[in-house]
Amino acid sequence: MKREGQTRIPSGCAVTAVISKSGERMSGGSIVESMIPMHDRSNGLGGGFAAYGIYPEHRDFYALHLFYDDEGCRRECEEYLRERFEIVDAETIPTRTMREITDEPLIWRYFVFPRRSALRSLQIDDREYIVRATMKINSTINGAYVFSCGKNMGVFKAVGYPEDVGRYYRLDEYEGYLWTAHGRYPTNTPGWWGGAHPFALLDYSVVHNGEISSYDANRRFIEMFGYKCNLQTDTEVITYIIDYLLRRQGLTLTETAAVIAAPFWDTISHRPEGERETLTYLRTVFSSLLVTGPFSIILGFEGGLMALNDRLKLRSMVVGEHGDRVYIASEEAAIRKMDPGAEDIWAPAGGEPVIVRVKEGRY
Amino acid sequence: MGVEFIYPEFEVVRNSSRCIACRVCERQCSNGVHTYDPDGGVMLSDESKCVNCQRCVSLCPTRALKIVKSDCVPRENANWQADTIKEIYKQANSGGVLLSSMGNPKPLPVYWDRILINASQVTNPSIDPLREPMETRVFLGKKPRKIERGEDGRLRNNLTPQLELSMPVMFSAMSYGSISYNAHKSLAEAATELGIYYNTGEGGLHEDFYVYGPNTIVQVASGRFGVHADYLGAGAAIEIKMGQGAKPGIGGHLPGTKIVGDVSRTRMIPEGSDAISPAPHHDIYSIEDLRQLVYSLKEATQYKKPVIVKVAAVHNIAAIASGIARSGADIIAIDGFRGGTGAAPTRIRDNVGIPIELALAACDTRLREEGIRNDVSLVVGGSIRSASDVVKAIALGADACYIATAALLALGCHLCRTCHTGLCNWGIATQRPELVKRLNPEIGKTRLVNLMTAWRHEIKELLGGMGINSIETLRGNRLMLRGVNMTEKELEILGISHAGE
Amino acid sequence: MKTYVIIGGGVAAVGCVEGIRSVDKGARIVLIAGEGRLPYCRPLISYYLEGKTDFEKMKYRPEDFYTENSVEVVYDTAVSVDPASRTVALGGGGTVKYDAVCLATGSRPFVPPIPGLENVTRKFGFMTEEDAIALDGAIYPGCRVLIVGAGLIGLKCAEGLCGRAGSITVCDLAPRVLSSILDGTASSLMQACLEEHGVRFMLGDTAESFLPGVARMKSGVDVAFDVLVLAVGVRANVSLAKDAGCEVGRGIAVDTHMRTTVAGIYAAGDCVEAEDASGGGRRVMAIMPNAVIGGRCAGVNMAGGDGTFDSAVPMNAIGFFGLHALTAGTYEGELYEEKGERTLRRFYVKDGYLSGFMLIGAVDRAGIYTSLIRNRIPLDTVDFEALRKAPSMRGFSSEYRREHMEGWK
Amino acid sequence: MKRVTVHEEWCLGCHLCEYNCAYANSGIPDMVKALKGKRIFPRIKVEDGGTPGSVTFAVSCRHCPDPICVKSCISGALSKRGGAVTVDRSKCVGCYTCILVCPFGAISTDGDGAVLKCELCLSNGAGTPACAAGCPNGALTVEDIDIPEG
Repeated sequence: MKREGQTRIPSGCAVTAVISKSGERMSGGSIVESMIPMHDRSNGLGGGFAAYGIYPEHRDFYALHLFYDDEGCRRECEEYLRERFEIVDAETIPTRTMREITDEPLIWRYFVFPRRSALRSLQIDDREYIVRATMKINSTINGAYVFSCGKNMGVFKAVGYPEDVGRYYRLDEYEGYLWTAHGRYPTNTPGWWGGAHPFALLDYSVVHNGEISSYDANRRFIEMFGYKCNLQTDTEVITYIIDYLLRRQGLTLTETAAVIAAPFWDTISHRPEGERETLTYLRTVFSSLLVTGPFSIILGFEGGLMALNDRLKLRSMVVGEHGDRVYIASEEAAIRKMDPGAEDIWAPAGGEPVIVRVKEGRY
Repeated sequence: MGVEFIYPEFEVVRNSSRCIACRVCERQCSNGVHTYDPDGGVMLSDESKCVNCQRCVSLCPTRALKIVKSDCVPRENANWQADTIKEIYKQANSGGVLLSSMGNPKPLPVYWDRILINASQVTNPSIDPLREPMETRVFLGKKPRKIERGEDGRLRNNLTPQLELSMPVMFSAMSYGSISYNAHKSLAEAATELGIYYNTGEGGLHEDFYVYGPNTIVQVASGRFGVHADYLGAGAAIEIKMGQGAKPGIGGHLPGTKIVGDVSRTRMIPEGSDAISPAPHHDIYSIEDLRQLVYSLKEATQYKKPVIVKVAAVHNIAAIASGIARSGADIIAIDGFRGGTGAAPTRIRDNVGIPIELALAACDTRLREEGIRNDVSLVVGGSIRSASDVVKAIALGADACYIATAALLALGCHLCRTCHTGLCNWGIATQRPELVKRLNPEIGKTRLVNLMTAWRHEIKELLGGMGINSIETLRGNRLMLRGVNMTEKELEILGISHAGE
Repeated sequence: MKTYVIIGGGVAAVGCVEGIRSVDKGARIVLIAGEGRLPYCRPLISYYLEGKTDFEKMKYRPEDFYTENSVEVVYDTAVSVDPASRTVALGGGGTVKYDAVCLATGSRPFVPPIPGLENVTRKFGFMTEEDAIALDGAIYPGCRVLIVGAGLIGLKCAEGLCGRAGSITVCDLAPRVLSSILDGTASSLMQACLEEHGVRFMLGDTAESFLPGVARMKSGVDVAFDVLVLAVGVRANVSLAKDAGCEVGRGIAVDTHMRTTVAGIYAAGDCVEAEDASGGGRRVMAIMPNAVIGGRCAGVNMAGGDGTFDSAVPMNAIGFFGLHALTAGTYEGELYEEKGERTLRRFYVKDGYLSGFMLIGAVDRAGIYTSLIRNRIPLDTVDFEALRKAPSMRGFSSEYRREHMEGWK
Repeated sequence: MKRVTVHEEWCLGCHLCEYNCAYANSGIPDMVKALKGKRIFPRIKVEDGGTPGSVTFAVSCRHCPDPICVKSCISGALSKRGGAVTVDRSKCVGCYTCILVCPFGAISTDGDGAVLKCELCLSNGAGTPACAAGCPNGALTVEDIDIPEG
């Protein structure tokens, strides 16, 4: 069977997120629990989590999480890293041995910073450097796969049901102000750890439920800008689109949402003049980054999240609040599991971004 | 006679039990095939004049007529086929270059017919265009590489002029002269009503049609016929015609018999003089010359009009497209080898150029590899025959399609391929007033609008089936296509997988 | 509520009713019909003789026309009109007050004072349904019919009787048939046609006296007959108008609004004389279209509307045994002629206008010529040469067609 | 009320309207059977200069607002109802007064005595004027308009 990257694999899914607006750090135990009632939205072929604020001691360094197929490729990759990065810490990511999780790869994490000399000679910033290095490792070092490369955040994913993956990675031992989770229901994957979600680039992590119809249009466009869609998954391409729009073009989150889930022309024509022009401009310039077909995504980034549905709202997604917590999930049951007291459960409209930020200075 | 005799290609079959001798056929045949015999009270026919345009067949009120291919042919020979033999006879008779019209009729591969479209099943929903919005609007033109913000932090509109299309189809270039006033008027009015564009071709713009300027693309070709400042300013965009799919590498020739009255005035050449467009633009012998013309035209129109560069699909088309994209052009139009023409040397029409499907795929891929696909829009023509051809072209990477033959068919053309005689019985490819009036532009416009409306519905249906609700996300979405009956190489060039993969 | 009175029961009266109702839906309309019948069209009586129609079909409007238009039909005769008191006195006694009155009194046959006429028992006029019924009853197979008068009435009568009588003889003092509307050549074509069907003519000759069963002709010949029809001519009925003080010539004088010279009194139909639009001066143009249109015009003006009828033209459509003669206007000016076998087309051009025409045999689309006369179309604005050969709308300018033809673009 | 509008600019002089008219008024369901070998008496006639490029158009009754033919009809056979001037051929005596007055020459005969004219296919089963329905170039169109009664 072909794995992610060799063929395109559609899948159904479950997503969850929780964020503390005051930046209070929460144990991962709760979000792992939230996936239990949505067990049937996954099929055991992938689960994962993104956690923000978990590495305060290394907050100025990029945390690279890697899967290795074997020691050979680990050595090759580490050599690559040593040449280009200052590595302040390198370790295996602690896991639990459990019956439900098998065929583990080698799982490592490194806290790194690009060498200044390299940045100077390439005339790029450290973030771009990280992106390029990630692309390079993932496309050229056979058996090595960077699946997380942001600061003070990390992605944890595996083949298995998400609640098992959470326990496997001992997430109850981490504390973060923002957690997202994903349970996967791919239709034809042999189960490859790298193919599980969240998908992340820098501090952007995306969990996604859906199957977009615009995939190849988006992919072929975004690949013009140096991105390599190695996994051929929706989540991957959406992550790159978000990175391109937010980081490379400098759009705001709202503007980004207006590209990805652009309002219909008819809707635009009824908007007030200034807004109408902006929306028309965005649709015209970035028309190839419109995403159609069903999706509900939760984008995590340093200091906040954005949840977004496709413009027809072809996938479920609800939001609830309690105190300084905001919960988002495919199903209300997941929110209730995390916080039975959650209030004001509501369903955002198609194309309506839900943006939640942690108070400035609290993350 | 004797050795020069060539048996007529068609037979006029008249069902005498149905013919009421109303003489409509006689009155409607500009070739003089039918005559009335008052003695016998019956109609007679001279099939040697018949071109099988089907005018008489279409108007016969009792369906007493049909035109069939003559079965009086030379002895069968797979190598020396009847048409080939006839061509030899004709050339032996005349010593001349064979002329023909419309697109390449040879049985070369039509890749559209080997490409199949995807649809949603189970894992994501198809979308019903009758229930949900389904968008077909397209903007053609260069897109900025980077956004800009004003001091207030708001996005600044740094877009260069764009063409806005309600659907990704335009009427491609057909000159006034090669086609009639009424044909042009039909196209202009239909384009206006549909919110798309038609193209003047290289014949200038008749003064009556300046009112359709906002939906007009004015063409500048190697003959520069009818080109002046007002003309350039009249349209919504300017197209530089470097080549034409039906006859890559050669120019055009509109015989003096068609340069009459308004045609002569519009082209700005004397009545009766042949209008000869040179094979190349004599001020463009290289890509940097093209760049100069692009910017000359932009200067002449204060950078208010996008500039299109139209080229024929030839072997090295991807590299050519890359060059054009870097020349300052906003839109590249590529014309495939099945594209039509009012007149072309038969050998050229049938043997020069490459299929548009391969040219399109190669160009789109190349422009993406070079990261400049968003610097230009791609418009393709050269036998786009249906809504599914449009959908396949967009999925291969086109922004929009040019149609001409399909538009002419809507206007009544029966593809008899004798445009060059100027005797078009349907009032399209003629300048004879009594024939021109056979095309009532009110009817012509309605039929074009009908055709495009129908295609738009079909495009929406196909999009909805794929779970797509905006044409933008179909563009270059090659995953929506699969090939059948193709070699690995063909699939590779098209960038699609084989069906079943 | 106003009261409008119409005196006369012919087609002018019907036109008048329609004219009034087009302006005033509520007024009272009193129609005084002297013949004791609802209006019918008199020229049809010859077709009645032929059996081509019957009295039911001959009614000019169906009976419900009069109820639908609230017309009080009074079968009586008017004996006088008093413009001072605005009343009409009826023969049966009583008067009707009017706000406006229309004299549509028509015409009556002229009976010449021929000695011995009083002794002829089977003698008939040929104007009314009564006449037709009486004549119809008098005819029997083999009877010999003598018709005095070879005008429209006499000849239509002859045609109507053809095949029903033993012999038909038509005499007229004039040297040719239809002398009032045709010239010699044209007359002889029509005459020949009738002769082919057995009608015998004695022209330039007429009955000078009558003996029992015999007419002694001016030429001295005696003509034996069983049935005599007098069709010498008609006279307009003008006495009511004259007595009311209206100016009267050969007919009641009216202007283009169909007003007589006395206020409140209008007139229309065969009883009036008016200006001939073809340039023939004031004359009685006793033809059916003029009666209907004139009656309508009178009605419109009586009810306070504004109607004008200034295109009255003398014209005649007559045909015998399939040979038709259509004529219009006056025969003055330069003559253009087109002749064929049994066809004759004559056009008269005066001062750049078509003044009249006569068409025998080839009559298709004759109305196009009539319109040239009625609408006073200068011939230099049309292709008259082509039109003479064959009437067509192509002979007119495209602008003319667009302007005058409904729904023409 | 329906009206046949003539667009003379678009008339090709093909004469199809004449045949469609004759067929529609023939009462015979098959056109060949209706017209083959017969002289036709259409109520619409194409005027044709006979040379290429000459003006051609088809003339049929214009159903005038104030039709002089109706006023002139001695038998009451012609009448205008619902906007259309129609002829009751059983009442017509063939006097041809209408032919004498119609300014467009739109009334004709078939040699059978009574006159013929366009009745907008109101009573012949064609449903809509057959001349316009069969016109290949929109030179005859059917318009729905309000025609005031004459």
